Amino acid sequence: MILIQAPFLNLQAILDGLMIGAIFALVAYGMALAWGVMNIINIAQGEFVILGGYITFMVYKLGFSPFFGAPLSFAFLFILGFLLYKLIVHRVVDRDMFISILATFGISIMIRQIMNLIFGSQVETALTGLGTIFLFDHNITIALVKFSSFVIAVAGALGVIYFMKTSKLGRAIRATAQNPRAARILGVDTEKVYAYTYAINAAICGLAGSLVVMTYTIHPYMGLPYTVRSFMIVIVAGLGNIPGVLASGLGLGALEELSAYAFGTEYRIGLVFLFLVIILVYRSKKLAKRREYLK
Amino acid sequence: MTNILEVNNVSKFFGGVRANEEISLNIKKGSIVSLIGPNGSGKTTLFNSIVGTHPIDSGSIKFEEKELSKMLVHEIPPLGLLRTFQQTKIYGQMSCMMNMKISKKVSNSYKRMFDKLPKELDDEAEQILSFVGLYEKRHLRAGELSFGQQKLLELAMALMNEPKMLMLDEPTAGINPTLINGIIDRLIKINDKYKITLFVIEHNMRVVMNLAQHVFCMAHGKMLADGKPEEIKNNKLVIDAYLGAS
Amino acid sequence: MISDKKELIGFLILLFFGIFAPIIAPSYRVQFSELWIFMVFASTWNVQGGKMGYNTFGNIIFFGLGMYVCASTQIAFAFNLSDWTAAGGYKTFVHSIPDYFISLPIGLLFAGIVSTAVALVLGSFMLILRGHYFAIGTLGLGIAAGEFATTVDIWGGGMGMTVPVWPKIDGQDLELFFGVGMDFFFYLTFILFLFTFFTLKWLYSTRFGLILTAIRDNEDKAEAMGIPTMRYKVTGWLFSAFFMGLAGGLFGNINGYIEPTEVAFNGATFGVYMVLMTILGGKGTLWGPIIGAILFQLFKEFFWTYFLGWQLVALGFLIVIIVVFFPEGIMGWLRERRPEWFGEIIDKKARLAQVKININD
Amino acid sequence: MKKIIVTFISALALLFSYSTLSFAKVVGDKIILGAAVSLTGKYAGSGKHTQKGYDLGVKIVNDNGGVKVGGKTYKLEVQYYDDESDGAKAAALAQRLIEQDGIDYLLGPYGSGITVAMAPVSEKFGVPMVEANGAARSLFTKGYKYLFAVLNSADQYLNSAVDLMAAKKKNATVAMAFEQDAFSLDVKLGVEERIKAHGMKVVIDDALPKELNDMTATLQKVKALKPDLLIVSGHDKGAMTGIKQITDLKVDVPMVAMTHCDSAAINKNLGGGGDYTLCAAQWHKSLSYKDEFFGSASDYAKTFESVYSYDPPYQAAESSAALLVYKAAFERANSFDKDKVRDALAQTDMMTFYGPIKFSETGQNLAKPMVLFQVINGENKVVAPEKWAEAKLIYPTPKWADR
Repeated sequence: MILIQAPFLNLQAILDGLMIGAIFALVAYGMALAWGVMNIINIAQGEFVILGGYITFMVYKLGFSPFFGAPLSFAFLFILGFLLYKLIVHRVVDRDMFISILATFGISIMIRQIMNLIFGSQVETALTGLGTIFLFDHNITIALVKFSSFVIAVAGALGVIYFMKTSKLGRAIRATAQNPRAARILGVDTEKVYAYTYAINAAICGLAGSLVVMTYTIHPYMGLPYTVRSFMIVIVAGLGNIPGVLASGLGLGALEELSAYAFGTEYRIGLVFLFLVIILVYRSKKLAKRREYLK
Repeated sequence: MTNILEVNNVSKFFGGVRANEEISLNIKKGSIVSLIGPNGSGKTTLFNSIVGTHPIDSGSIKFEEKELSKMLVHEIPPLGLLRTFQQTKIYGQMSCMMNMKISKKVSNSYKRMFDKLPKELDDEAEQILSFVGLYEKRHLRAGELSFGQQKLLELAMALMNEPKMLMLDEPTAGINPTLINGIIDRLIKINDKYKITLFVIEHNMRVVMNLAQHVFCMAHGKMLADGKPEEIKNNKLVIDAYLGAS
Repeated sequence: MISDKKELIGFLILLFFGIFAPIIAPSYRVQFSELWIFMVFASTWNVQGGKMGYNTFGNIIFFGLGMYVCASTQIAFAFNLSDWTAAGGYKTFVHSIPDYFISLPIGLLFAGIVSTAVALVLGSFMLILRGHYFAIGTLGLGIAAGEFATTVDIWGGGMGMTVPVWPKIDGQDLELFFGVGMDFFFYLTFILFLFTFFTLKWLYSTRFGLILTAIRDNEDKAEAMGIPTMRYKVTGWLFSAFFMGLAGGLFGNINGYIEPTEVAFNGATFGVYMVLMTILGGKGTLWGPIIGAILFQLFKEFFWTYFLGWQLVALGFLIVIIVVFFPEGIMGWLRERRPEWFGEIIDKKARLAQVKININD
Repeated sequence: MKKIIVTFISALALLFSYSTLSFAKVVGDKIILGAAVSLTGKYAGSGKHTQKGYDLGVKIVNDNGGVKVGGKTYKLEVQYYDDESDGAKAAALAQRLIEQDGIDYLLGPYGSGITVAMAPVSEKFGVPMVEANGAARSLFTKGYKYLFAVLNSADQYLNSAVDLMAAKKKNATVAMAFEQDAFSLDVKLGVEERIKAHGMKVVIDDALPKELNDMTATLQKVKALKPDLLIVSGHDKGAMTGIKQITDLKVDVPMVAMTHCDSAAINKNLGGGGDYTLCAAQWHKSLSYKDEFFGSASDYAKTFESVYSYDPPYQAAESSAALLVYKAAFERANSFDKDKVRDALAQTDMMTFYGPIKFSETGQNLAKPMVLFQVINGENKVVAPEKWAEAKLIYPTPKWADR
């Protein structure tokens, strides 16, 4: 059991986990936003991430540092999200949630294929040329790129939260989340709010994506795991519990890394999904004692 | 006459809120009893507690000597205790007849699970539908009925189940006033024809006066008073409660 | 068994294709077999998604499971399974004709039984979940199943495993009175479809069927009327699982090669197709899924042929169109147009009867 | 129910509209080959190399007088379908090519898993399939009669890397990370044999998932256990992710060996990170093979680059070679009867720019050895086998501190 042979690896695993977890948390936060405000589950989440990755990759290909790509991805996905809302999503917002799941699933397929047709499906990655830091005489290794992406992710999340708290739009969004009808009566243009919410969600994913392409690798068909991870994170945290989302995002990251060390990377995805099911069942079992169920 | 339902010191808390506190009441077999009280006084919560929608925090609920408080929702109706809802609950996508036929009481044993529905059910269902005055709408999707008609349908479904005791949550709410007398007559008929004990939450005092033989009044989750309709009508506390509330 | 005239026509058409397709369009046997299997997909998904209102992405589990169970039973009947799968098999194994035809039904039977058993276990806790939680929960379950199947060595892990091939007599495919392997499985799939169709038709005509609908329309009310909904939900799942298991077993044999994430537990394609087909045709009806399956198969073939490279974009677009503009499907649309076809009538002449009843009341 | 009837009529209509537009195996002066390659899905990257390889092969053959059968010259043409990197779909498409489009000669898809799924079909219908990208050895153990592979089977890919290691250091320690798919697991089988033969010790044996984009866990273990040799096989994404993260984490391993380095172009994409990596390849442009169509291997590379403007990975080269094999077979058979063609294919014994091609009983090309090249400042230089070595193996890989 390697984790016992080399105790430092545990710390290493947790660090790596937190750094990848930050990205999960960012994506999950986007999903929580769309879910909480518009009551839709956006299956296209993962595809937004990958697309964001490709935007940054393009910037990198043009010879700039991928860090310039991050804001660009953010902006581009914001616009795309807005358009998608106006074209498709607004038709499914007040419908049964399953409809929205399927509709966004359709969107995700389209995005995936179009990415494949535009960018090709080679595996791509963007190099930042950042170095590596060693701690405890080379027992702990931290790639600077990971660390910086961790910082950016956290900063991004906090930034959006701050925006939600202070800005006028942010307040409108929060009002709508609590009670759309009341908000409408108080003169909030919920249509507009929805549009911006979806756009912001997409933009957040775009940011996350540009971090993914810097830290890991992307190709058009790597979206789904991000979607399901973020769904799981939201479930674990509970809707509308933003700090919870960030926390459980980091937690999931750490858990995955540890499991990868313990059982080998192959079980990683499987474990994520299994964990999702276990969480769901556990929570509803608890509710069932009170003769209620997850709503 | 024996008590069909006995509620002893039932309390239910939602977080800090005292929805029901130390509620006790007995209902005699075959009687028509009404439960009144200002909005939010915990009437519906009490109904929910009785039929097991949520577990109660303390106290006991006995229906014909059987303890209900530990039973699950679906275990109680077979005993013969049924309730209707304030916000009507019906099977919207199915025709009224289907709604009726499903409501027929059948044992849930795996053996009976896959029975065909016997023909004579149609007849019975039509009888009861015509009894509540929905006969000609019987083939429409229940969801297409008006709110009042849905209330009637729910009542009819309940009758189909042949309960010993029926708990009605505001049966006349949202029903065209001209029909209300009809409802009252029918409820009384139900009571003496089918020998069904009625326990009715009602706001409309006129209905209460004409219907109930005994009245309980709740306020702020407590049992305020009970007695003959006339007594309750002139009971100081009750009047204050209502005025205080309204 | 089939009373309604329109139903009869539809059924006769199906029967016609079921029997004569290999003769009139021999080169389309594959698509037709696939079509029958798709109909089974859609019809069984409809038991949850349509009738019961529980949108599952998990039925694919039983499909994949059935595929593996059937194949491994067929193999284990004649040989040592681990030899067969070990490193893709160095020796070549060939079933003798009797072995093949004895092991196939046994395999299918096992496929059905095991899937059903698994459904019982899964259902007893998954069906506590409601609404989209159930949907996503089952989605997770489906993907997890595929991922873990890649780690089962006896099934060849990520390498997948091959299925016994149609027996040959000195190099020539064995000819049965109605043709070679393809036709054989074509007819098997058709029979499976008929089996499913009539079972479900019967099921929907019973009290059980009604109660499923009741659960969809208002589960709380059903409970309040004294129906133990959990029991009915689980039983409903058992039906779907059984037929999905059989379908899996057959598909494995038709495909000739089983691989965890691409063939068996392929939630991204089959798992979603079955939902689309049902919605396209109309949830909650007996014929909706069948019509949906036919249309969907036509679309799919069309895209493959004329949208090379773009076919999935087209598919995604189709999905969006369907769910956004036809969430009620074709049957739903019909119901709007022709309620009387579905017996929704205001029965005026019966007023007299009503009066009569009131009098003798 | 009117709807149903309408549906069925339209169904019928479409059905027969299909059969009218379905191809024959030979129309006019065209010989039509069928292929299902991955244009979408997780293998689409390599799948496109394959398609380009085929197209280039077709182009060159047609430009050089086409195929002469019965004194008449024919042009080659390929009808493609997209298997979406999905075995089930590939099998269905193969059936479709044969049954509906009347194709009598198949070209292989990309990837072992998918070839494994398609082979039974070509076998069932007795349609010859010349495949250039399915290396799983299970393909050659099932006694398939109609399957011909121009490439070496997967279990030979990285053996020479292990041998090199053994030559450098007695009982070295090895770390392995293999994707869970037909190809990589076969590579693993071969490697494990060599490891046993040399009495080496395996310290890490990780399995990689199919949707792989993070190998940190494996690499951190490598850091901790310091093996002498790290072997990674996971198609392009394995190579990309591996090198990328080795670079980020500054993992020092004396020898790193991989597959799919050149299709992932790790020598270009990763800014020197890929240097010193050993890569298994079916073919390399520096090899001294020749034929009269493409000229030498390096000529092929030039032609390819002039058309598609990037260096041909071996996936493209082997695919083009498949077309040469078909041309030769048709001319030898001097007929379009698929069984005659099949027999002609079986007798294939020719030299191409891609290397000698001679099929064994099981349809495997045993004449051509694998090559192993090392990335040396951005250039792929063959280091083994000796016969073609254009550079000397650099061992051990310099420490990151000194790079």
